[in-house]
Amino acid sequence: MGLTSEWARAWVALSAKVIAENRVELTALDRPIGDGDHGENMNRGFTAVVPKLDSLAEGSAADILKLVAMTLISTVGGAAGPLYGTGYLKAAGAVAGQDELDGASLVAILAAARDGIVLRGKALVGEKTMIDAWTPAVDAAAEAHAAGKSELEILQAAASAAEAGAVATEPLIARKGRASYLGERAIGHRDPGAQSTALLLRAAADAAAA
Amino acid sequence: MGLTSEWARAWVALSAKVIAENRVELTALDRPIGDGDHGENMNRGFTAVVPKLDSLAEGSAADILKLVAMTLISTVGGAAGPLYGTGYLKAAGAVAGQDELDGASLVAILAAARDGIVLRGKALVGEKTMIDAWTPAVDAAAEAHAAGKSELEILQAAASAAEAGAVATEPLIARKGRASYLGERAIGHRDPGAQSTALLLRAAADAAAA
Amino acid sequence: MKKLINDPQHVLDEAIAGVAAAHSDILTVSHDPNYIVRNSAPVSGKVALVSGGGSGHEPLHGGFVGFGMLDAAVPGPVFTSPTPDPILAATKAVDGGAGVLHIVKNYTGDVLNFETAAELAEADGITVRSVVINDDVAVKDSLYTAGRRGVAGTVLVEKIAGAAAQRGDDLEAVAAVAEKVNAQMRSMGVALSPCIVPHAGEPSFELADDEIEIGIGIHGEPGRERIKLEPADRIVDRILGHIVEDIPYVSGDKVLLFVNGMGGTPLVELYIAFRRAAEALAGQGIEVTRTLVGNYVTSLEMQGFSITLLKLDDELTELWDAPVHTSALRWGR
Amino acid sequence: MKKLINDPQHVLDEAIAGVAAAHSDILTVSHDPNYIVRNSAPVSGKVALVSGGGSGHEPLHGGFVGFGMLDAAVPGPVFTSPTPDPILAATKAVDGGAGVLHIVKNYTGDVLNFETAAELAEADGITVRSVVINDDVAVKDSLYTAGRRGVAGTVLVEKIAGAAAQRGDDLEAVAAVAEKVNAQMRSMGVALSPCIVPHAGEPSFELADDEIEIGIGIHGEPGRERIKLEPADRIVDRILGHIVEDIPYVSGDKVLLFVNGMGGTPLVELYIAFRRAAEALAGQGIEVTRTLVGNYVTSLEMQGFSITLLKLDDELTELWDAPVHTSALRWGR
Ligand SMILES: Nc1ncnc2c1ncn2[C@@H]1O[C@H](COP(=O)(O)OP(=O)(O)O)[C@@H](O)[C@H]1O
Ligand SMILES: Nc1ncnc2c1ncn2[C@@H]1O[C@H](COP(=O)(O)OP(=O)(O)O)[C@@H](O)[C@H]1O
Ligand SMILES: [Mg+2]
Ligand SMILES: [Mg+2]
Ligand SMILES: [Mg+2]
Ligand SMILES: [Mg+2]
Repeated sequence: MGLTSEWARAWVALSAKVIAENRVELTALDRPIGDGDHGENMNRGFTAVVPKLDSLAEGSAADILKLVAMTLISTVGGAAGPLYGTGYLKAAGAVAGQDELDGASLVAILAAARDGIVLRGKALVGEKTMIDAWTPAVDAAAEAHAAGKSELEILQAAASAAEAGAVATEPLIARKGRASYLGERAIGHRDPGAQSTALLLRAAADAAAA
Repeated sequence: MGLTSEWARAWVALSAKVIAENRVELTALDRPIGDGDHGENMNRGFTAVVPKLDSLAEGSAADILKLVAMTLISTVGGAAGPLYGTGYLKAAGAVAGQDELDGASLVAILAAARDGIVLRGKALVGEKTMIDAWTPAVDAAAEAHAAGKSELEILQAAASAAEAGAVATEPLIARKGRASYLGERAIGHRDPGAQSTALLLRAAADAAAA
Repeated sequence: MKKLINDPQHVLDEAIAGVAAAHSDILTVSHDPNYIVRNSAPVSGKVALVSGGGSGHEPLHGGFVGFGMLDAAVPGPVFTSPTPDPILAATKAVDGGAGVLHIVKNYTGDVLNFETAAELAEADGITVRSVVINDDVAVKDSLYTAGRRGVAGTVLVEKIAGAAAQRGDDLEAVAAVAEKVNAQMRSMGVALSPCIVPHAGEPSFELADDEIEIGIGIHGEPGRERIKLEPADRIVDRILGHIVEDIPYVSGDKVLLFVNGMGGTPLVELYIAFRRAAEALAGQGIEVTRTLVGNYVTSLEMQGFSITLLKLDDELTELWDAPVHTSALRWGR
Repeated sequence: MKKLINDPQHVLDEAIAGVAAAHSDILTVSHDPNYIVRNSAPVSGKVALVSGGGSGHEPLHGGFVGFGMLDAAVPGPVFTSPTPDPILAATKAVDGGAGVLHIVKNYTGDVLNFETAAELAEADGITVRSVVINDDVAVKDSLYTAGRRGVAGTVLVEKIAGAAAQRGDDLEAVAAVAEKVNAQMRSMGVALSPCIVPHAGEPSFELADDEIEIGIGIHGEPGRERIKLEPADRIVDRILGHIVEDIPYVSGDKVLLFVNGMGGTPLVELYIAFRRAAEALAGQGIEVTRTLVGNYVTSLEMQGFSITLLKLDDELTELWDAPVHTSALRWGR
């Protein structure tokens, strides 16, 4: 049996929690190679999501993801707002009408989110953006699904790959976003958007485990 | 035998030297209770005096003092410029036409300078200004002269009294100049103008001793 | 960090309330969503200009709302681009039927949020054109970056395109003049001290007592390189050199020379820099025919400055000289 | 201390050279002696206005030279009043036969040097009247001090008296209107950080990270008291209270509210303060009918601000609204 909209709900609630907990850290990551606001931006968005989610009594996973998308678009601002917003919007579209999410649905969610972000932001892997967390996560999820793993295992594989991907942004020179202005001076710093992606995908796995 | 114009010349040269040497200290005194420029102001003035004095080949003591007056008025600015300028101008007037300066002349120079500064600045003794150095100096000089002391001794008495007067400004509340804005917070700080007066009058004595 | 604020979360709301109180003769402020429109908006039949971006650059953009310049400004939180909602609301509020020009500084966040707003406005039947400002020569190799940033030159685009719209040019023509200004101008900035974002509470970068940062943006981002403090004239020569050789500007060109303060540098120092820049340009046969000096595109309390050159022709000169009535730039009425 | 300067000794010379390069359409700069005159000076038959004082307060005074405001500005070295020579030279340069008004901020140095210059000008057959500006309520007990200082309100006197002269009032009338403005205005300032005089190289006072200085002057002098940092609204209430009760301003009064930056405080913060001041005045029934917000009378890079209230009547309002064309204040032409 797959995951339900309850998982989507739990994921979002947990996301709001980990973003709040990591607000200062995300902003600190954004300071040396950005403009020092990523934690504030993400936290403003997820703080706005929580009460809206509470007032959405019923709703499919797609409804919940769409609510997150619209709220992030209209509250986060900066680069991360439209990028994550588009990601969640495309993710919602990928599972529209599904009451139950199986492994294939989860891979579809992740891939659609990633593709939406690429569509808007045009970032390639290795350009030191959140895509460097998303793409390994999509690949790992697809691989786990192909290997017949459970929904929980698929999400855990994605989360671990995103975390590794975030760490792996450290030696990179940025080619997109504010960090790209720094040239070689970006080397040695982790990309804040990749880090927030890793946090969000770990929350997805934890929501499935609970 | 009294002092000559050579003394006046030496006094001015020595004044320029001690002001330059104490520029930083005078400015530092002006910082807590003023605007931190007294050393700069005085040094700008005396630096301008030196070449003018050099090109004044001949000239009585009165000529030299007048030259100092005009140069200070036109280069020092701030409160100190017009005050010292008027002081030197009146001092010059007090000994106009005198080739030799005896004890009475020296007392007249000091008294005329002090009176000129009071005329312009309206400061009373005890108001924490340069007058708190000038007035004791005038009194000490007059007393020394009355006691039949030499020109050198008269100037030394004036210098010592000015120095004591400058120190004695420290516990005072200011009633004139910028320091007056500070009320009780001026207590504990020596008045920069009183200190520059003490330096100038010590230079007068040293010039007579040389 | 000491700031003249109440709660860091309320900086934007309270500041625009102050703008409303101070300039009610020129503009009206909308709260939630936050935007600023000129009192006469929408001006029927006139192309409307909307700009915006993170706050902390004041007077940009709200200070340039008014006759002959912007119809609306959309301020985001400090250094964070606004979301599409207020951009859309402002766009709707000022559309006078002749279309709306979005003037967007080239940062991923600004570009994406304005893009979304423009799509939504188009869906509502409003014609929107966008011009993306990228005057910063500090970011060299645009192929491998998000492209040159939009910095102080933005104010020149807003003024000149605003004059074109005010005289009745249509949307294509106003967009074309904005693109022309953008193409003919280059900027570069230097920081002597960093700035502190209110909610962050710490400086965006640290500079030692004898260091300056060359090629900074306007968001407290670190710059292209860090060097030892130099005399003002050398700093000016250094950044002016990069600017002049970029387009390049050549002998015989007429230019507008704009020395912009980053917020914390006293005007007296900006004039020292202006003097040197004017001197250096004259030495190269580049004629300064229009000037602007002051704090127009700032980075909170950062100490530093930028230089912008705009190559002028008769059309741009005339549009620059045209009357403007905003709180931060005003002449001719 | 980092400053965008070359040699500290050349700050004034280089800055006014920059002023000349930037504003040659408005003014002409004389070097040695240093002064700035409007291009049309002397205007025959018009009362001429001359102001001046130490540098470091830019745009005061050079930024206010031009049509409808000052005929000449005489800048001294940083924070040091000019000597009589340049004041005299400027006075002679602008006298159009109708006499000259000296606008002098109340500091011993400024008063004495202007006094000397006025005597010398009178000796040359020029009629000079002087008005001494003393709007600062921070200095309470004027019997036991050099009297209240002249601070930010100076710009209001220069604007309004300038308009009176421009419309053709005679010297007595222009002096009277200047005195009236001075009598009807009060100011008070706060510093969040000190400033650093270029040649001194150290701050004029030290403030801990959580301290502010209330009642500062405009020369980096320490103020009336030092308190813990408070939210902007409380600081505004505190100083506005001293100002309002001083004259006092009462319910029904119409006022010009002027929030002036000390140089290093970003505009966004000045608007937060403006908002609160406007709110507080409205609460007391005092009507704000004219406004000014920005860095007009500064103390180098000091962070802080001052508030000035001027009680308006129809005459002063009309003179305030009259056209002015200077580099720092311009409207109506
Ligand atoms: N073109 C892009 N494609 C994908 N991600 C991007 C792109 N540009 C920026 N990002 C991501 O956005 C993050 C910054 O987000 P945030 O700080 O909230 O916005 P801003 O840069 O506008 O302040 C970066 O760390 C990066 O991961
Ligand atoms: N009214 C006055 N009478 C006598 N001396 C005065 C008066 N006002 C100021 N002074 C003297 O001037 C000194 C300050 O000189 P200076 O710093 O050069 O000028 P400013 O105060 O204009 O910066 C004070 O220390 C004080 O001794
Ligand atoms: Mg950021
Ligand atoms: Mg002083
Ligand atoms: Mg941002
Ligand atoms: Mg001084």
